[in-house]
Amino acid sequence: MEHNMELKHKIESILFFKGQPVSFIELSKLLEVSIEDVKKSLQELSDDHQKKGTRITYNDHECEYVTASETSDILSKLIKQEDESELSNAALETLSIVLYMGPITRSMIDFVRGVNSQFTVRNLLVRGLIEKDPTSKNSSYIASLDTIKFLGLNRVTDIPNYVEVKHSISQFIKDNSNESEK
Amino acid sequence: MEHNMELKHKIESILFFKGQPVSFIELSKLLEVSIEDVKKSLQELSDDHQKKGTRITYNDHECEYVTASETSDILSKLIKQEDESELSNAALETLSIVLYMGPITRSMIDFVRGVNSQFTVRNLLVRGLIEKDPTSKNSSYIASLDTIKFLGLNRVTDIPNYVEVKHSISQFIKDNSNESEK
Amino acid sequence: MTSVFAVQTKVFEGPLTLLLEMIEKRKLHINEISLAQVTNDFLDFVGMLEHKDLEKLTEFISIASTLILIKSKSLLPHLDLADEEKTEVEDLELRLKLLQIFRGAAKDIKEIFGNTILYSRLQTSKKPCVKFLPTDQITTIKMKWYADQLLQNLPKTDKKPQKRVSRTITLEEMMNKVINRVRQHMSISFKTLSGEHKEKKNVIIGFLAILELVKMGNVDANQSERFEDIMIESRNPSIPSYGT
Repeated sequence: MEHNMELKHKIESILFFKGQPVSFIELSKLLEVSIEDVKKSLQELSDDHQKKGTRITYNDHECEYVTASETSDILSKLIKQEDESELSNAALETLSIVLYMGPITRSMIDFVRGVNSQFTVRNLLVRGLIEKDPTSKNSSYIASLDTIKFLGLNRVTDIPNYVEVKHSISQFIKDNSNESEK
Repeated sequence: MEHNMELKHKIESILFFKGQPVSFIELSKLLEVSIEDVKKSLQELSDDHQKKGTRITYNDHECEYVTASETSDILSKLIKQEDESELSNAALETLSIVLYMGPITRSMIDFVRGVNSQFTVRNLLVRGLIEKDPTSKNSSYIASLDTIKFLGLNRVTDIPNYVEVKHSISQFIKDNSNESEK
Repeated sequence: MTSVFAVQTKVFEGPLTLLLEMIEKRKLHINEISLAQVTNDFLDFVGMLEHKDLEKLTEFISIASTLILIKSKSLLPHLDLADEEKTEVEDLELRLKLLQIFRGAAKDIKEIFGNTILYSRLQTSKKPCVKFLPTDQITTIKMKWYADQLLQNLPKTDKKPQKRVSRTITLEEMMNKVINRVRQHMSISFKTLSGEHKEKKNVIIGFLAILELVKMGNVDANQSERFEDIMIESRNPSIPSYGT
């Protein structure tokens, strides 16, 4: 299947996926083609995107997939709305779990909530309400200092019923970890 | 400037920017157009992307900008994906019931399978393969966009034998409509 | 009997799956005839089920009782099923056919699942965490409320199965009852035995239990003429026979 795809579309896919600048060298290694071929394909790709909502930009050594400048108005509107929007129940529930259970991994949050929390966690991260715990090896989340201050607490353990809630949820995790294997 | 952009390209830009599923309602509000217009543009956009390195995938209520299935080999090299455990037969069976019959309630799933599906359903929810249908009042489940992405399809109707299976099921559902009220 | 052991080694999701596999193993279509054919195998399996998991057992017994209806009808052509019983039989066929379709669909899905994934963007345009954007929804009271809600809604796994086990008598219980009655009276008429039950289903279970016992050589059943009462006698050598 892969072989039917033109080189430029493979590059398009990689740039889209990475979402950050990628060097010509990296592309050439990954796709096992010459840097010249990469450059040629990028030129074509960039032309293809002339009137689209997204663009391919590049300089002399790297390239990136970005939104078209013509759409910046609508995107600023989107950002403003997102920043000012109320938090969903899912977001508040997840924040509560991170407060009581943090540091806690994404998969444990999912397990306790019984639904996938990928986007909810991402949203909380973007808003600075939670953050990656710098001390845990497997990426775990904790409430940000700003959140704890905002709640008027000195430390997270001062939240009402901290010990009881933490205990009950931990117990649930312990009792059910076999079920999750099914 | 923005006004020169076609609606579909604005949608393209927003979907790119978000990098996660976006509901038709959100797009319609943000762009101040009808949901019908959103759907029409998405259809066009999806067709435009037929031979590209990226695709537009969607179900009945949301859409996402993703990479093309033909490039999955290259991209899988780029991520050290946690080897997600394979789906059990029970999970596959339940997922296919939700795919073809969704929105469907838990009790109807139980009825079709002849067993209590509480944990299987919860597992599928945790993995993000099914989700609560945002439009139904009694909590019903539908297949998520993630399922469609894992199947490498643009939309659910691209499943092999989809039409035949859907047809045979609809014959039974008609006779069985009383049961679903239970 | 080997077929039963073959299926027993597998973990069965439920009675429908078991029944469907029994039918598929014999390469039969789903209909009353095939269901009557696999009834004995199914009952054998249910007989071996542990009583620990009451919920599971109930699921099996409710299907078993429908099968017994079907089997009885195939043995007693004169038996008229009530409307409700007819629906029960039709429902079972329907559910089996639906499940068969979905098991096929699940295989199709398994073939392609995860082979060529459509990936989301690894990184969105929005970089996390340069700003702090709280709302006034974030209060300690609210956070505790959400935690309490969560705890309340966690699925309970350790709950003891309620006393909602089907009131239908299990086959095994019925067999024991027949054996005991035969032991006591040495010879008992089917009418006497079934007269204790009002529900037709229980009469049928009784009847099938007798057939089972006859098959196993524990009792003799005699019917002098069609539609006459059936006489049941113990054949167990351990029971002293004062017989005629």
